[in-house]
Amino acid sequence: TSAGALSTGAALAAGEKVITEVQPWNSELGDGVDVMPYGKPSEFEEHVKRRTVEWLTADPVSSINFTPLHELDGIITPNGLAFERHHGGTAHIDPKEHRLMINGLVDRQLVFTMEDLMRFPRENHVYFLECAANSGMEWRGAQLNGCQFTHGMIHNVMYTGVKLRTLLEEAGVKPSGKWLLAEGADASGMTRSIPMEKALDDCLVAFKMNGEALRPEQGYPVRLVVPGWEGNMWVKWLRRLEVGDQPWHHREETSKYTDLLENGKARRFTWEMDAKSVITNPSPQAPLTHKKGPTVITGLAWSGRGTIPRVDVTIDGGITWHQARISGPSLDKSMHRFYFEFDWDGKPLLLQSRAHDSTGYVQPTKDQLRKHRGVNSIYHNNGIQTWAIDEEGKAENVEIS
Amino acid sequence: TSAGALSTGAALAAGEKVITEVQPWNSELGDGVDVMPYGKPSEFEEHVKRRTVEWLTADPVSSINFTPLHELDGIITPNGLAFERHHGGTAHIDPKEHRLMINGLVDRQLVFTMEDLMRFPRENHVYFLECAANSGMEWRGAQLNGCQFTHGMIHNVMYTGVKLRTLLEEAGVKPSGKWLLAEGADASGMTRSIPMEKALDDCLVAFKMNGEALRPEQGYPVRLVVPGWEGNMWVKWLRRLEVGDQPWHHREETSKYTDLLENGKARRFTWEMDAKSVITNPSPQAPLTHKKGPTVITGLAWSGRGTIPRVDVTIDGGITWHQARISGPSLDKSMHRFYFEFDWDGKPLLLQSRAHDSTGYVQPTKDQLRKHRGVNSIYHNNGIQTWAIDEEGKAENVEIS
Amino acid sequence: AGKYGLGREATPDEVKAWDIDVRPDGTGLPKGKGNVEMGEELFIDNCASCHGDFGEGVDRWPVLSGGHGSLKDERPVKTIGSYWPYASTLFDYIQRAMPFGAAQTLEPDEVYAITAYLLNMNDVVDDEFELSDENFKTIKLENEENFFMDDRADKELKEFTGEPCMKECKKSVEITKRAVIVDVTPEEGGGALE
Amino acid sequence: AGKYGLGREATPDEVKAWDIDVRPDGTGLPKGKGNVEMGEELFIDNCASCHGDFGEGVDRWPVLSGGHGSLKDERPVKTIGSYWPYASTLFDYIQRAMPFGAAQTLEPDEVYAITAYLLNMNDVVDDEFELSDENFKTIKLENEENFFMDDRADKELKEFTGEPCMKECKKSVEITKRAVIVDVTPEEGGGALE
Ligand code: HEC
Ligand code: HEC
Ligand SMILES: [Ca+2]
Ligand SMILES: [Ca+2]
Ligand SMILES: [Ca+2]
Ligand SMILES: [Ca+2]
Ligand SMILES: [Ca+2]
Ligand SMILES: [Ca+2]
Ligand SMILES: [Co+2]
Ligand SMILES: [Co+2]
Repeated sequence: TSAGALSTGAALAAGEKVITEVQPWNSELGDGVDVMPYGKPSEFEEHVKRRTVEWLTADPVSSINFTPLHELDGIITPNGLAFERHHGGTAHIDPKEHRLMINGLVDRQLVFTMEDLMRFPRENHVYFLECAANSGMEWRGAQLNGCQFTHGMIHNVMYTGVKLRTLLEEAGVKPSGKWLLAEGADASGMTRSIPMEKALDDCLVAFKMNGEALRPEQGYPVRLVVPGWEGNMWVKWLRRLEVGDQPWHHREETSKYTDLLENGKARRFTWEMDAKSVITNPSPQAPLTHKKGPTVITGLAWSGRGTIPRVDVTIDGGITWHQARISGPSLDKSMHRFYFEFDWDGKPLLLQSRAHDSTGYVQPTKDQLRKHRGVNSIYHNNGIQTWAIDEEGKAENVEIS
Repeated sequence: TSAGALSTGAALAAGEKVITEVQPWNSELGDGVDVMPYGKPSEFEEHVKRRTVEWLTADPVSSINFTPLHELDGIITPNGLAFERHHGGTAHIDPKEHRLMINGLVDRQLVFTMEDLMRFPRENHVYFLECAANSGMEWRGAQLNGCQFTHGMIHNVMYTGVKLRTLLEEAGVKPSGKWLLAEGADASGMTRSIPMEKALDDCLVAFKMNGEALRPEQGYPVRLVVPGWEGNMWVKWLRRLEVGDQPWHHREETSKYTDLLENGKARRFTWEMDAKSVITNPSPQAPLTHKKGPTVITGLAWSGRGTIPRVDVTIDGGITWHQARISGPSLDKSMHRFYFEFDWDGKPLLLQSRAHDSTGYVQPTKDQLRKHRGVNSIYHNNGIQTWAIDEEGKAENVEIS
Repeated sequence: AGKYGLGREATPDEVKAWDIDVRPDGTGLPKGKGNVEMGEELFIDNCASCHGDFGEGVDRWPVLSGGHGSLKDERPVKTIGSYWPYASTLFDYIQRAMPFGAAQTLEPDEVYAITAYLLNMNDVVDDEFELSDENFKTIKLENEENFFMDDRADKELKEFTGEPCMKECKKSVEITKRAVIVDVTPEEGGGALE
Repeated sequence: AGKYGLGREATPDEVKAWDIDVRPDGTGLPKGKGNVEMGEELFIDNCASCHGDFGEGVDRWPVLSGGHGSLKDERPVKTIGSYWPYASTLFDYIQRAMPFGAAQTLEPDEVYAITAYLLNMNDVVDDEFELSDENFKTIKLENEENFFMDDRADKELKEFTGEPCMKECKKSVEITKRAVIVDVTPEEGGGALE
């Protein structure tokens, strides 16, 4: 049953050459410590990369690429693989030239340099950032064959930053200040309205991800972190925070990021990300490559409303469910990694996972969502994902009865 | 007091040009999502890199480089910056050609491919890996001017792997099996003896770090994780595990990694890493660049024996101590991030941090350690570090009375 | 000063330079005006290469006009005219982000003119209309009333909460939709797809 | 089979190929022999460029001989003869890791001979000595007894445990040692050092 199984007879007694013969790497020197001042993945991992779907947009400069979830494990997304979404391309900004302004309904309109920001108290939190459009191509039915494409608009990193509240208090929010406009310095001038309650709760003005400086495509030198809320609000290249008494209803909260229902009406300000999960392995890009026998199913679960105390997994299309095992830290508004191990009999499987969050919410089926929302709402598709596995271990994105 | 402070008069009314004039990145398109399938840091972060100290060894192929702790925040070390130590250079091994053998006092001597390993249940844990020689150059007194050099032989990542116990049980350890030899596939053929109790406790056979495949310099495709114990035991490019009834006393546990005391006798098998901490900012490579006023001190603390419930900080060379604030997850045998914010009066400072671990152990001074060990033990220097800050904010590695 | 006394006061010119956002109540509109005719010319010169002469869209670039009454259709066409709730959004967005690749290069009068033109293309104003900071608030878009505040808490959360079935939840199960038949996944998808 | 039945049994040849480790009790030694004279020639050809003709070390490459009685000195010289507890370590390490850059290319007889030579250079055996798997266990190194099991738990942990002083812990404080005076930090150290 093993990929390393030997043929019988002489070969078996002799063994595999990679063992019985000294290999170059067992004998010859490798690279010195001066070769790679900033390291990169192995040459054998070149297939592990962000991928885009060209037909989604007119131009790669205002587009998206996807995290290769099927190649990852644990809960941390490496910075080099965190999906990208931007509306005017990745801005490359010299931190010395960057400023953050607070204006509007405050006692003092302020300008901060990056050095100023580094003098406020900081916090560290692991949070997921999910684009509201993640799985948006799947509203009408199974479409993209790979969890990178169906679920890869998400990343989960440790952010370091200053509490937004600290900065707002430094400026002094006037009693009439009920909303905040966050604005980016990139060519899209990204703006979103955020209610003051959230701004004063758990938002961060972050300059580090996974320990190091934000990556340019993630808003270097500074971005907003809006835990549990849709990724579009996490304004990158953050340059301005305006306090106001009403929301702004800008393009990204009217034309986009509003959820059109079947009756022609549209939900606005759908900020929270509902609990969701996906099996990352096996999945269409990562089929089972072994025959029957011990098999690991693994995946990710998260909720914009808290932690994930439980994930259920089915291998028979939902006739019977099993509680999965969660391994790794269970942190608020962070990805959780789950596993379900079983003995595969080699017959076709229908795999699904179902997240439960700490509010008691249970991830719905896609049809349950469609009943409420129709199929034209684009955003917030957190329905249960199904992978069909055939006898050869190949996986396909399907929907089931 | 701000680096962005304006000069007076007309310039002040007009403001800074980076604000009053539209900058290229506010207007022109940046990079598309197809430009960087695997991302990298900003061009403005090129100084954030691993550095080596050339005079330490004869050749960079058997040498060390150091994590730039003074450039990082939070508790996660990005993979590209995790320090490197190898004895025959970084081996580049095709995972398809890699095998892991278990032999010796077991019921079945087994060979696993990487695919076989992926079929066992996995776990995720954030652990620090510290080289026993970290701070080893500081035994006789303050020597290297920068926490990258004094404390940078450490990294802290989320590892994903199979429990070593699971693999050993699969082979079936015989009752006489009390020790384990772990061996690497690189040109140094690295070996270390590990007592069976630890092997069956919390060790992992890991293939992922921070979500993605191990980096080549960290043992790709598979390494041993020996939580809380000295980094040399975390055998990289792991190819063999032999179960025996006695330790092997190989080169890395006799000639090296034994601690010579003043009386000429030497401790062997000093596996556990004692609790330790260091202020990463300010520090010689990261001075204070602002004048007096609000100032953030931050640093890292860790213990091979558990968590860090408390860190104390002094700014006056130990006359008065303050409890620092810990922010971010407090995980077993993982780095902890602490902060101490204060209002700097612009006068010289003597900064120290002192870690307390969950066993009640308190990080000792360097002189306390020297009393027990002399100055020739090379390894396990976990003494309290002092940085002297002058009126200009410059920092120097010193020792104090 | 605030608790920390960090940062510095923004100057009036600095606030003016960056405080360009516009709200539905007209807050933030710069002084200025522009009519449909001027807007047409500006649009053809600066915008039509992507959005089409009439805002109908070129290739996959965004469609800016049409789609009236299509929101309940199987394939709704969501444009300024058919979907957007407020005209202020249009002014604000053109001013901050368009033309794509040359953002923040238009003068206020130009933004008024182009906005007027796009409102005209969307049957909101007539051919002779001149838009200005003074009459801006008279513009109402037809779909405004169809937006409502997120009601998932009332409509969905309760239904989606509670202990789900774990055993014998269905008699049988069948595949109803397949991605392979749709076949729109990028070929270079990695893993077994290659 | 184990619980999972994963992996496969290693073949005898595979175990033989990789199971090259040697222990102080002689377990793992291959059959073979080699004397000091043969070892000298092999060492000069394969090892001396780094370690010197007599194991005295070239440049910063490791010193393999000398240092007897230096372990209590201010600058101890830790070599095979002065520090290492077991000769098996030497055989094992040469066999697995040397020569640097051509590991695992020496035959067992060659490893015996080179080991004999290095023992001779360290005054452990005389010039005529021939080392073999049979007499290996007779070799004892002088420093073996000076190694003892980690005793930090007894010697240090208790002393380093307990509530430390937080206030008025000293009357005054002075700098006693400075890194800047030593000046061995790489110039390109980043930050303010440049
Ligand atoms: C080179 C192509 C290009 C040009 C020229 C261009 N645009 Fe656009 N326009 C885009 C793209 C791309 C988007 C979507 C950007 C995004 O992803 O956020 C867009 C979005 C828009 C939108 C929002 C559409 C919606 O439904 O949300 C409006 C309105 C708009 N453009 C108006 C204009 C105007 C007015 C001009 C000229 C002054 C202009 N555009 C010039 C490419 C272009
Ligand atoms: C090209 C240089 C080079 C050559 C040739 C070389 N060595 Fe080494 N040797 C080294 C280095 C470098 C180390 C330390 C490796 C490490 O960092 O683990 C070393 C370590 C050793 C040690 C351990 C020293 C100690 O104190 O732990 C022994 C013993 C040794 N070599 C013996 C040999 C023998 C025998 C040969 C020839 C068969 C040989 N070496 C050839 C470079 C060399
Ligand atoms: Ca405003
Ligand atoms: Ca016309
Ligand atoms: Ca196809
Ligand atoms: Ca053996
Ligand atoms: Ca001679
Ligand atoms: Ca110097
Ligand atoms: Co939404
Ligand atoms: Co040790």
